Amino acid sequence: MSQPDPNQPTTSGDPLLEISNMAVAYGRIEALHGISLTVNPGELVTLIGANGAGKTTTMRAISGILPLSSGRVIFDGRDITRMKAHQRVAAGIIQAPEGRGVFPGMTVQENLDMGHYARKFDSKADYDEALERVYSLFPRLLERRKQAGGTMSGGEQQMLAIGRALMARPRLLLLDEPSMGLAPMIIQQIFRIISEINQQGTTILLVEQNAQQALSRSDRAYIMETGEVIKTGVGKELLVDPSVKEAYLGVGADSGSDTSRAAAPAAGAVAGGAAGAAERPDLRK
Amino acid sequence: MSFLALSSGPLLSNDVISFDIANLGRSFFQSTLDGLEWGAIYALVAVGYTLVYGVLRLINFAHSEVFMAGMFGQYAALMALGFTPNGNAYNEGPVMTILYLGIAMLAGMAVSCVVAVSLERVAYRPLRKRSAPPLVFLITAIGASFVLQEFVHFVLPNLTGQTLGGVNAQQPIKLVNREELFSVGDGSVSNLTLILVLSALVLTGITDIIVNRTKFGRGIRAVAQDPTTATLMGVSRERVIMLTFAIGGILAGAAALLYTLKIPNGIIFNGGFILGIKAFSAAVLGGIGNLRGALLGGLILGVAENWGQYIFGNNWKDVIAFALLVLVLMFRPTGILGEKLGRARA
Amino acid sequence: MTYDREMREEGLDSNAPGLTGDDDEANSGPAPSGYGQIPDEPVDVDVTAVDPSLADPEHVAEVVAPQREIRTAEGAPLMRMEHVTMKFGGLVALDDVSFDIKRGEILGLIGPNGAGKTTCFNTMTGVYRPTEGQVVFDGRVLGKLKRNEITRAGIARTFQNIRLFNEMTALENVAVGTDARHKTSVPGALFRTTRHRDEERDAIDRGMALLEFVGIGERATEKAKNLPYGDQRRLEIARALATEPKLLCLDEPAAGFNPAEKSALMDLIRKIRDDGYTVLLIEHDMRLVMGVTDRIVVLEFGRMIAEGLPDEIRDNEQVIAAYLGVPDDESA
Amino acid sequence: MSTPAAASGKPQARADQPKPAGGKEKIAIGDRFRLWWNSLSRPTQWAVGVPFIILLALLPVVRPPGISTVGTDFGGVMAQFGMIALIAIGLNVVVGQTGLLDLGYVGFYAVGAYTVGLLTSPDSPWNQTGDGGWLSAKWAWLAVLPIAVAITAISGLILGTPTLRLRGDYLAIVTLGFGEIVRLLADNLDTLTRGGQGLSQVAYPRLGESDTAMNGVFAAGYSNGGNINNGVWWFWLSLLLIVLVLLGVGNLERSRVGRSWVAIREDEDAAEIMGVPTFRFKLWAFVIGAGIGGLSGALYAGQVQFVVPTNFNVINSMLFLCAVVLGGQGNKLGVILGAFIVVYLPNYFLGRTEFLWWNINGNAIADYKYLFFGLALIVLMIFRPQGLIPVRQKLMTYGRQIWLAARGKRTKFDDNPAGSDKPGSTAAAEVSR
Amino acid sequence: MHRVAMRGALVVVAAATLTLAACGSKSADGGSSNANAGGGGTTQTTETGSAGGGAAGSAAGGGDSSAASGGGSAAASGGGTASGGATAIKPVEQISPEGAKVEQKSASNAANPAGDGKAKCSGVNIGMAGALTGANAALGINILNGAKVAIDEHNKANPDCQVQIKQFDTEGDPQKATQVAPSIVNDKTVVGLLGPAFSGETKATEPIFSQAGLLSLTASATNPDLTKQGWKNFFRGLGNDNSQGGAIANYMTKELGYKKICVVQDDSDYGVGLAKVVTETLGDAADSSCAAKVKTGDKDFSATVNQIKGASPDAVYYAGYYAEAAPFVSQLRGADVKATFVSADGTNDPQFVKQAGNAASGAILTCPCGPAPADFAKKYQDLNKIAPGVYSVDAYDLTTIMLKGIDSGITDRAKLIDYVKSYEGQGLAKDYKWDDTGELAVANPWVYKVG
Repeated sequence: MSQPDPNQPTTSGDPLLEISNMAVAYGRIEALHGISLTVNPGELVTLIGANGAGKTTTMRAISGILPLSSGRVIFDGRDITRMKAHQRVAAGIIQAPEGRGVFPGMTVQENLDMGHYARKFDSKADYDEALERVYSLFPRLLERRKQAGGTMSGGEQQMLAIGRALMARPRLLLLDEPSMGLAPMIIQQIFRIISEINQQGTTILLVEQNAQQALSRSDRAYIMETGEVIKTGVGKELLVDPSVKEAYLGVGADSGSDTSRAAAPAAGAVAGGAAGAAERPDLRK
Repeated sequence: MSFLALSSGPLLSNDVISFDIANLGRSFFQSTLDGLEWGAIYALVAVGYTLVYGVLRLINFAHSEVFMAGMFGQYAALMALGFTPNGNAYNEGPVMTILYLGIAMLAGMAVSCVVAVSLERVAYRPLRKRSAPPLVFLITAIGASFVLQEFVHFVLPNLTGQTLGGVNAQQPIKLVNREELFSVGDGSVSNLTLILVLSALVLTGITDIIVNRTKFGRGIRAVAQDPTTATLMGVSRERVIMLTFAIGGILAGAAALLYTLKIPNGIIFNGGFILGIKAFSAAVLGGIGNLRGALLGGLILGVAENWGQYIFGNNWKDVIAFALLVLVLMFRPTGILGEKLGRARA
Repeated sequence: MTYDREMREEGLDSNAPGLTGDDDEANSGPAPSGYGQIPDEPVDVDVTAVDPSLADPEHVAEVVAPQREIRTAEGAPLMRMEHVTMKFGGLVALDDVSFDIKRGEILGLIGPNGAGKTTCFNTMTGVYRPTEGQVVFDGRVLGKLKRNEITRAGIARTFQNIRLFNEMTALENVAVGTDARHKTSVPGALFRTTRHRDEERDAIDRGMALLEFVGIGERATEKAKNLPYGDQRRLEIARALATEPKLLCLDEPAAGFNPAEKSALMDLIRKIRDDGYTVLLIEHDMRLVMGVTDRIVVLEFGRMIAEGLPDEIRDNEQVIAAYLGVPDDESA
Repeated sequence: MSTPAAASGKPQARADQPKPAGGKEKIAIGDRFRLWWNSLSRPTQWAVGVPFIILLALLPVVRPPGISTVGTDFGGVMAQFGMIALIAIGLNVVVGQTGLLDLGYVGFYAVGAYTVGLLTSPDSPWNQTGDGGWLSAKWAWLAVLPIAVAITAISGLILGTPTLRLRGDYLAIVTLGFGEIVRLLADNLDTLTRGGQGLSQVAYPRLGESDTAMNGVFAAGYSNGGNINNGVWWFWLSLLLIVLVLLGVGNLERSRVGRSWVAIREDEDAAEIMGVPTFRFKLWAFVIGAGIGGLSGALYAGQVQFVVPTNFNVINSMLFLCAVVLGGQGNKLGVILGAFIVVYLPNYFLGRTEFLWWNINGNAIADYKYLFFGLALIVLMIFRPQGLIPVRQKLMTYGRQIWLAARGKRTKFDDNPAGSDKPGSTAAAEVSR
Repeated sequence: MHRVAMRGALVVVAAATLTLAACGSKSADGGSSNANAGGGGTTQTTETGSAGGGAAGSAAGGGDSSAASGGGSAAASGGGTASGGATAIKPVEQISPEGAKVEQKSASNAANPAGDGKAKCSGVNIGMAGALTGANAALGINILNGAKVAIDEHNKANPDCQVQIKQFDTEGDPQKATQVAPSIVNDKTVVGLLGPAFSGETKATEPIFSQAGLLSLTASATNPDLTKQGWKNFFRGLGNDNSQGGAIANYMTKELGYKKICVVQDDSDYGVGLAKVVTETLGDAADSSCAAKVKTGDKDFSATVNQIKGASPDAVYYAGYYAEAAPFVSQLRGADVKATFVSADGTNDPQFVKQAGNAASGAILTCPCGPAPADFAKKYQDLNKIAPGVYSVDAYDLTTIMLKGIDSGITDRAKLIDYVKSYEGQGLAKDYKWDDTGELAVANPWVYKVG
């Protein structure tokens, strides 16, 4: 397979990743009940939903470390449903996993080098260029090059995880909850960099819990609930959709007597998201 | 000569355990040097335990038989080169001796490597696919250990027309005679001391470099530290496991040659068993999963065992080694340098 | 950190690399089935045949909660977290957390992923000892107790990822729980003393009652691993209740449930509370948490950001921000 | 170690959950046997079991030609089987029930044998059977038997207390070291044990003394002229002890003790959190297992009347483990079958020149036994790790009544309306006080 | 690719290390001449094959590595593969308990199993018990084969008296032996038993034979205790460890004039017993400061060697088996200890010479067994297709004695015991006449030398 420049989206109009009716089970518990989604070249697509909705399972299935019980995964026109995980990395799908997965006993530099384990560089120059790109995105990592991954703070680890994935020059970058456990300032920083990476041409599939940040920056989004995709649309439009809040906080039309009281803040949040900070004070009742 | 009675109650009126510390004092350097020679061998075998444990959290109980296979491998290679037992290679000069040593070591490494990798393929991989509990792995390893020993004991002699294997130790082929180079105190440093200790240092050093500085080594450490993420980075876990067994086998093969240099009469079907347990103790002593710990643990165990031998007598050697193992596991089960492959660097 | 401790924690850490971890061959076949599984015929037990009085729900409830006096002290604090800080190396997992659990209430503990809920939970159930501060339970300071002693002290828990004794039947699983209150040991069992036999009867009576109480009485003789998923969750709850706890901690009991199962679970949790137990609930599913809890504590970054009635929490801006995040301009 | 982030990896952990045992699985003969046995009622089990035990006891008396051994005395083989069966039962408590891998179990066997040897052999400085000793020659063995069991149990306690906090595979290696240390001590402490010279003329039960059997039926030379020789008597004695030990172990198994053991085996952390004092029960398992091993060692010393260290090497430990794993870890009947296979098969082939319609060299087959056992272990672990007769413990004293209530008895109970206390429903009455 | 590179690197570095070390090994000793000496040893071994020594009194089978391989099988296999150098074990002389040389009688008067050819018997057999499988099988097979030669001669000469030898395998394991013994006792056609082979199993089983009144004539169990148990049926067909140990101790001090001897023992029944006798008989000549104990299965004796080196004795007496003796003597010579190496029948095995090589030369070995006469060796070779091993001759002699008893019309066990008790005659190996306890009246061991 010829490797096109990973930083350029494929020119054809076909989706880069196409998942159809993917079902995944842990033992006898089906965690995904046949979801379908597509990611087009150059897009930033977000998968949001509450904990336990099946987002991470989706990511793991795409990366190939969980087997599908049914459905198909097509990457760049090729059926990779039965492809082994490490071969998928070689094909260009790389993931920065939930919980960062930084190798605690390796230095930052070594962790970064793990990124291109399965995707070799053609020349030293390419390697230097990629490394420089990562270090310019995350100057912090350069400072800590010799430090062991396990001793870094959560934010730094997240940067390292993303940087490591970038070292693979991914054709599809999977980011699983990059904001998890991070302070708001750091979250913003991370999301800015994610946008930047996307704008530089890398296709990204992002799983997030932090809907505000994720939806405002993504081209399209899927909302998941209990193993199913319940809604899809343009990121910024979903931000004002009441079903988002419902998916998170369990606030919706069916919550009985609470409906009237819950509906207002929900609407408020939606409005707040759309119109900015102006209407936020309404929530402070 | 004073023999002290350890205990002298009415029931223990005789000397139950006699010891003589002065004897160690008289032979302190010699016993230490002997201990270092043993330690070198233990260390190389211990690396095999440590690597496999680091990656799989599995005590490869059959590693002692991988070592034993290495002894027979290098012996067979020398026989194929036309050596006769009790002949000596060094008559042809140092260059040829080194060549022969190199060939023997390669043969030992190759055989051990093949045995280790096939062990992984045949016995362990099917269990991994079935997500078997650790106990099952250990029992399988014991079974494999039986099979390898008995193969050399009974089947190999029939296959080779009685020239290899069987109930007796092989007749020794001596490649290098022990010659004193210089002496330190009461001890004499011989050519073998240098070969053994330096080989162990160099080989564990190379392994350390491979594991800590090469791409494959990073793969191994990645799997040891976080198998799932390693897979997400494109590391094939199966390949890493195979490589780990291969490296362990290669070092065991090297250790096999060193052992036969030291003990030319040691090539026998059950010759790896006790040595294997001791090498495992060494690995635990240094911190299992830790490469440098294996070297350190091997040397410490070798020296401690030899000192003890000089104090209590030859027949207490194994007791000392096992007692050390039990004590270490009881009081510091993570060993001197701690567990975790590759963490020593961090 | 002692070896013992380290190993235990590793045992709890489902991410620990090991023999059975994920491997890249996973795609070549279906998920591995239980290793060395042997077929067993499932048999439905007629509960009333075992103990006719189990037909009466009142009686069942009576057997399940012998410590009715809990009710009398309703509202008094059962457990206090007092300025608990928990550090792992440099990482601060819990930062000065203080709250109460009152007798007879259902307290919800929520927070986004990585907020420290599990750490908090483990600190409360004695798996971890707090770096600073203390946990006071029923007038005693926890922290010097072994885990089995904590259970005897009156804290029982279920597991996020179900951890039943797979080769044991449902009834046997529950019996292990009842044994926490039993006194006889090897000599009693060996010689079948009267007291031991009484305890064994008690194990069955209470066991059956508990199974009936959580609604899986007819599955009593089935191996835990062969139970349907939902029943396994119920069995975990029954097993925890069997230890006669003062506080029942449920760790994501609804994980993997469909809406119908969730609503049944809500009923069960309420029933447990009504029977006199105090319940701590950690759950992601907000509909369930909002629907069943009396009070909610919210954690974020190891800090407690809110505490209050479900309605208050739902409208709490900080909580909404914690869950949905904030736009750039908001916090900038 | 486990950071909060790592501990929340919920989806992976759930992968441990098994699939439903759906579909038609092939049922092996061992499973069939177990299902059949479980389906019998308690009285029927006794009705089948007692004649079976009697048949087994009569086996070395009848010596059916196809079953009896050729190259060695069948009575003696059965006596050895009895001892190994005891060992397997003891080891099963440790390995099968509690899930603690003990590779040095032979150490306990040795301690038992040496206790008897040291106290009753004239070669030993601690001999108590001679002048000034407190053991009468006639009752020496029987008197020492409980002492041997107690001392072995204490040695289990001594070994277990520091080591049982270790994780499974470490424990295995420590016990292996312990087994070797015991043997090496027996060898090196030669002022006590006479080292490799061994202790001879160890006491044995002097029962059934008569003109034809001057030293009793357990004496080494006894034979009634027919098939009943001392080996058969030792077999009967071990059979009796097996039944007693089985009853004891069964009592433990069907109680909180057995439940705790299995819970520890299944999930030690969960067990502890459910209030099981895991360390204490692991120690109990170790001590009980050790005691049973010591009992078997005492039998060995009595039968052979001679103990030397070489009989207690590690390879025997592995053989014992083979018996347990082969038969089915955790299953009392299974491990006895395993012990039978381990002892009987090599002896069966010994001296045999034909098997069914093939000509064979039986001695060679017997020679290769470790090779075959090794292969068997590997194959078994891959394809049938639960052993020939897999485990299904009964962990409740009155669990049987639940079982009965579950199947086939419903009609009977339907006659008794719920809540009634009529004496007809024995099971129900017994369970519900 | 990387793996190849890696291995290449390993080799390069290893070679470099070895270069350094090999500098010290330029001065070769006389080993060169042996390297290609070739098959001279093959015939030697065959001729003196009976001198091979196995486990004379091994208690219970011992560790695997201590197993007696037996001269026979080893000689057969060894011939094709290993030169073993020009050295071999050669008989020197037979010595009295005082260590003095004993004049040999001619073997031509030895009892002949063929008899007069007119013997009549039926349903009378001889049993043989010993290790036929397992680690210690070689010794049992030597004995069995020796007995077969006698039986073969007898049956060919006496068509009306066909005696069978029934084999019973004990594996050398006492417990196994107690299982086998009842089978022997219950076989009523067995009137006499050749065996058991080892001392340990003899201790365990002799009560059974004694009770059954079955003659037990051992060709190899040499533990002195065995004749002190009051068994009326037990006769030892060779000198016990005391006679061997006492004689060699006196031989060393009186004939060879050694003043200082280190006694090293292994942990076997045999080694411990032998060392005790030797030490006692040596008296002051035994230096307690260099007395040492080693373990069966050990291959490293550095501490003991160092201890002996410090004592610089005239001789080192090793009580144990060749499996340890060979590396031990190699390491002694490697450490430049020049003291004479003296040992007994456990070491008297071609394997000792093969494994120790040059280090073995000059070693003095004793054996209660005599060398096999050439015509016996030929008959043995023809019948069994391998060369005779240790105790084959003794087994032949003892079987002959039992056959003569059967030929004289004895059909029950008690009479055969009486017959042996009063027997007096010459055999191929030695004179046979027993005292009241069942020991040979005169038991003079042979001295062999490796040269």
